[in-house]
Amino acid sequence: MDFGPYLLLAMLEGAVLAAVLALMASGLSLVFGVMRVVNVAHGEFYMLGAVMAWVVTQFLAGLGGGAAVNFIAAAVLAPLIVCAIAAAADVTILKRLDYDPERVIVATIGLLYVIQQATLMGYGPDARPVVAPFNQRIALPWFEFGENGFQMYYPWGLSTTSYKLFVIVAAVVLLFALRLFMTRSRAGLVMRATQLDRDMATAFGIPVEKVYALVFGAGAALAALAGVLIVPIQQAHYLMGGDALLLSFIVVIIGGLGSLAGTVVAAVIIGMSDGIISVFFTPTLAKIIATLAVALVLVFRPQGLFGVKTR
Amino acid sequence: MTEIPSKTKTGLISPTRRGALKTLAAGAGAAATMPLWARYTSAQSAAPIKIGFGKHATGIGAAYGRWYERTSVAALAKINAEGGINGRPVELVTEDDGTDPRRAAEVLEKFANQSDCDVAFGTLFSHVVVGAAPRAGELKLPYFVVSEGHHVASGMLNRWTLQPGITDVKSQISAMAPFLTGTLGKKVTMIYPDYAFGYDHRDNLAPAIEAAGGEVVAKIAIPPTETSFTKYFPQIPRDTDVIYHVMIGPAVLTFVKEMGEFFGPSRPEIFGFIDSLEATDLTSPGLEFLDGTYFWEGNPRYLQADAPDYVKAYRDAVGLDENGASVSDPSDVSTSAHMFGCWETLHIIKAGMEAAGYQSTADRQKLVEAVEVMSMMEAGPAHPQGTKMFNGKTHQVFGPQYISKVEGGKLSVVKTVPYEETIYPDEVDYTSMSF
Amino acid sequence: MKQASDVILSTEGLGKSFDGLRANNAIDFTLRKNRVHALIGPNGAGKTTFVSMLIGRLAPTDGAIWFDGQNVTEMPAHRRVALGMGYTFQITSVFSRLSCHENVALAARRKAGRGKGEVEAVVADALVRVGLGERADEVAGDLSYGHQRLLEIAMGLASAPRLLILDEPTQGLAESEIAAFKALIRALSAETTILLIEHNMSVVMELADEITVLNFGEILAHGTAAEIHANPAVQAAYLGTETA
Amino acid sequence: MSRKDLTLHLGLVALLFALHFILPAYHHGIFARVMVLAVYAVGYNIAFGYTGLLSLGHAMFFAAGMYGMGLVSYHFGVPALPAWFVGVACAAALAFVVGLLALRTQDVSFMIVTLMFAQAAYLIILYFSEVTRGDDGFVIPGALRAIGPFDLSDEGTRYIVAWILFSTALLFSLWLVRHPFGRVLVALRENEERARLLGYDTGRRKLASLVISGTISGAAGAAYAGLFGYVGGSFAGVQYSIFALLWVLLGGAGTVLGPFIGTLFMFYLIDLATEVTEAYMLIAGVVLVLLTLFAPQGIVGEIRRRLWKDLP
Repeated sequence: MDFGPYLLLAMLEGAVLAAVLALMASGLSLVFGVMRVVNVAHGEFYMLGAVMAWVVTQFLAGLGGGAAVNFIAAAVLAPLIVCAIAAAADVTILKRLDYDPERVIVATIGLLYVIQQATLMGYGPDARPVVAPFNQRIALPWFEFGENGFQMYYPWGLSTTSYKLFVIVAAVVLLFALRLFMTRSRAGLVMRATQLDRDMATAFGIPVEKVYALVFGAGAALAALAGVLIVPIQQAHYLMGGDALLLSFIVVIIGGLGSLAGTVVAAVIIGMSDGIISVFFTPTLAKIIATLAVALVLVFRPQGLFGVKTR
Repeated sequence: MTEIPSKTKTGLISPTRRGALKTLAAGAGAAATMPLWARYTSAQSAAPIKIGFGKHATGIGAAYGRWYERTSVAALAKINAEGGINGRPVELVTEDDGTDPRRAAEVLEKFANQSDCDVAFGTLFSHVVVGAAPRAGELKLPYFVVSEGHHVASGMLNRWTLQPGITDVKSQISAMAPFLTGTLGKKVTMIYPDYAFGYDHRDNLAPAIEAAGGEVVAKIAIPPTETSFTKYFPQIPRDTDVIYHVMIGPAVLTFVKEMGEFFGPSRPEIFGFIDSLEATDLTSPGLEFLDGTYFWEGNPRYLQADAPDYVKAYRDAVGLDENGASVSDPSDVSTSAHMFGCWETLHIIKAGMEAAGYQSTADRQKLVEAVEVMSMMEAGPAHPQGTKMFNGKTHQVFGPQYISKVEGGKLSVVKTVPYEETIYPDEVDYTSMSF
Repeated sequence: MKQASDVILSTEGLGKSFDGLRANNAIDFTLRKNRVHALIGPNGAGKTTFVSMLIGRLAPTDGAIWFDGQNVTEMPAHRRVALGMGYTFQITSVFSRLSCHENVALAARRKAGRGKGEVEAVVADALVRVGLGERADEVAGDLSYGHQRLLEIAMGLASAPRLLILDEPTQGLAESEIAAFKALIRALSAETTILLIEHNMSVVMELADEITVLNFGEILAHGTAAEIHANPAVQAAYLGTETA
Repeated sequence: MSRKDLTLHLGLVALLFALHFILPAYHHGIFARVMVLAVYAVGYNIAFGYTGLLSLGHAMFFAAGMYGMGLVSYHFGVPALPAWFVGVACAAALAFVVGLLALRTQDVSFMIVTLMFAQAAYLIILYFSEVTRGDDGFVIPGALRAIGPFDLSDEGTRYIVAWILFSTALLFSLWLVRHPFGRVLVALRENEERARLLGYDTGRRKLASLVISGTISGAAGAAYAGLFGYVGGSFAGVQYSIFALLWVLLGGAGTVLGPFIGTLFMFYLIDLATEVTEAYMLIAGVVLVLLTLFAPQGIVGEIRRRLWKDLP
């Protein structure tokens, strides 16, 4: 394939990854920002979202629903279910650990195993697909100034699908909604107040415990939503959370811990560079380079690309 | 010695499928109603023979582990119904190896030292085999692997590790190469995992294709952490005639689906190893585009029209429907191309133990020697996948390979390559090594 | 810059900006040996910024710092300490999960060439001098706030610095403890130079040989206690607003 | 070093030696393996438990030892003992380079940077699969697995070699944490800024700690290759980094005995859980959560907190 079309294709793929990552990582970032804890089980909530989407669509398909209706139902129900599970975990475990950062890491590793294995037992080891509500292949044109002047043609292989474009749009809309929620709604205000100063928030009568449970649930729900969006492209599998967790960790750190805007920009950078680096190198080498690049960014800019130096 | 003794002893060679089924059902039914001690009164020792089964119950190989276990349980039910081994009942001791080499080595220790197993068996993923095999050698525990890796025949392992029930990738590839270049096209691009048996494909495909007059124009290795593939497809050279794909793990469905979306209506010929879609329903959304493409199959997933009765008996015993899925759950698709190896390996263990007069763990070496002298294994109830030839020197069996075409969401065998055409020169002589 | 022989530390045009905000500006400051020198100023005058630059916790935006004839402007903190600077934190910063003994021993062991026996002697001496001799085995975090302040000072003592910078040492101490503290500083002033950042005017007036007043990041005045007390500019800028 | 401490730790060493003669075959083999893996945990504990460096990439040091040892054996036929030293040297060198870069970051960033470096190391093993045999790994030829007349594949020799290595690592770490250098590492963990202003070059000491930690981890990896004969990419994977963290946290971070107790505990927990259910990781997960809830300092840490205050 020619270089130009190839690059466009890689960027489109990168944009899909970026969209999903941005959603998932903003959940992680929200939890870190407000609660100051690292949730290692975040990837499992993503996985649960995907699995729940399969369960919901499977159940509704049994009732005779159409693909689009089933998918919408899944997009609503799966995050709610996952949110409830996460909030329960917060109340029963994290709260009793007093949100001690180190202990939360271990406890969420435990939670990770529990969720993963429970899924293996209940759902099985297979990767299962969910039908996309719509999925047309869209061949993309390419423009070129050649000997015959300006030309438009359809290069071999340059295409995407309507569903992939939908994922990108959906993520943008959801992230805007999240931003509005955080800045405009009372609940968002309460969350940000708790983030700034927990003790002060308590003094002002904010029910911090409830806020924490909600934030943890909301963070998980964002991951689950990312899982629902990706499952028509990638299928639900009980081990899918691991790599997603790594990537969203990277995104959150690069974006500057707890900064929502930084997280989104970092997701775009990571997603895009993952796509673009793959143009120039063989797959494994591309992964090595991308990984080292992230590490070195952190080494030489430890506060993240957009974080403010704290000391 | 050219024939294994068990063939003459099995009572399942019946003229009709119904007859075979009846025999099997009757045997199993009768056996099940009798108390354990009563079933084997003729045996000198009624203590069961224990076969340690390393199962990929968790980790990346979990889908395989489930079907390996079902097949093994079915094979042992048959063997026990027919009187066990040397008149003794046979018991499966299952341990999860987590698809992890370290755990697999520990599991072998457990078999040898804790649960007093007579032999160890199972294990598909090649890194698990390579990690565990040295322990088998040190424990002097016969280790029958069902992995299809070339590690056994390459001479990397040891005298205690054998692969008599499933063919290896190198022979599979040499069987496929003439079909690829002869029928599909000369210029081949291969896409393979940068792990697991991907290396066997990488190392062996190009020579085989060149020998068959073709050329591998690109090799695209996919790292294990990858979940999306479209961005790599442009690396496929434009003049490729055939895409050769072999993928593994949970992302394979994505892989195949995205390949379809990438090419759209103008795809080259596509040939895949069914490993890419083991345990996956071919009617899954997104796989429509595979119609008209070809697959290697170790053993046909779909019941073929001309299937002999012993194949039907095998499928019924394991619980497969016509589509190669579980009879109790049509969405639970089997790993048909590999799991037959468990069935055959267990029959070979039986044959080997009976030939060696196996009594106790002290006879383990005799068992290995008895298997090493085996050669022809005729197709039949013990070998439903087809007639094979075992090479005692390399500890590797050679058997027929199937090429199937996807038609209407089903795989139909279009060509069967007999074992004779899959043989390559020996790379090792394990029989010259010490125990 | 050549320092006079009785000068241990001096700064030359020292300045620090945070995101364009000028916290310290063109500070020329001289500290003479074996004196107790107090640095005072209203809240936000830039005192902590200034001493943080002296010890090397902050890098100055411009200017230079000289310690004992050596330009230490670019030197990392630990090397300044090795040269003989000591520092106690404004906000208590002991190793709260370690014992008092271990806290002080960490400070004492730094000085090269000390054997185990000598370290023990130094630790015991330092703890006794601040009045924590009985509490050597207690975990630092279990001490009262005032005792933790004293432990800080013991750590400063044990490292036997030639210049000891005490950042608000009496903050949070009870009256009786302050009295003991004053006695301790008087005794110390014979052995070492002390730079005291202090809010408590009675402590400053009683202990300080010299006083420098900072205001808005610049030196407002410099002199003896009596001179400062009489300085109308200082009174206007500082003393008038101070409630202590 | 108090007499009581020394007695306790020498007691464990003696007990493990005595177990060599007592343990049934299966457990004998398991203890040999656990001792080697515990050395890895001991190494990790020096960085994490004592210095407060929460690394999620120690598998790369374990793997550097393992591959350093394995590759020179496999490709050049170097015998076990010199090859082991090569492995240890590789791990030390890698720890030094990684330390120089990663120690520029702190806390969560340090976690992620070490994780990324380890991930890159893992992918590099896959990428050069023609040399490393990638994910499949390779078997070290039996003839090379000997030290002089002692055959490392022999169960007895294996146990004793593992015991020697473990005892050395255990006593070294006991010595280290009692030594002034080790005390400074603890000071770094507790309050790095304070330690710096006591005049300690915290950067250099953290680097030294990481190199010691990485070297010991690599010694474990190299020993694993020699004793068990297999070198494979899975040992460089993320889960092996997490294992080290888990073992240490379970046993008690910042305790000398913790790494061994944690490794042993986790091993038998999983081994026994597999008897009960296929989803044994479910049990492991539940136990982890319970431990953080009810024994946050790990097993040995809780003993120290409740029973034996001066336990190192």
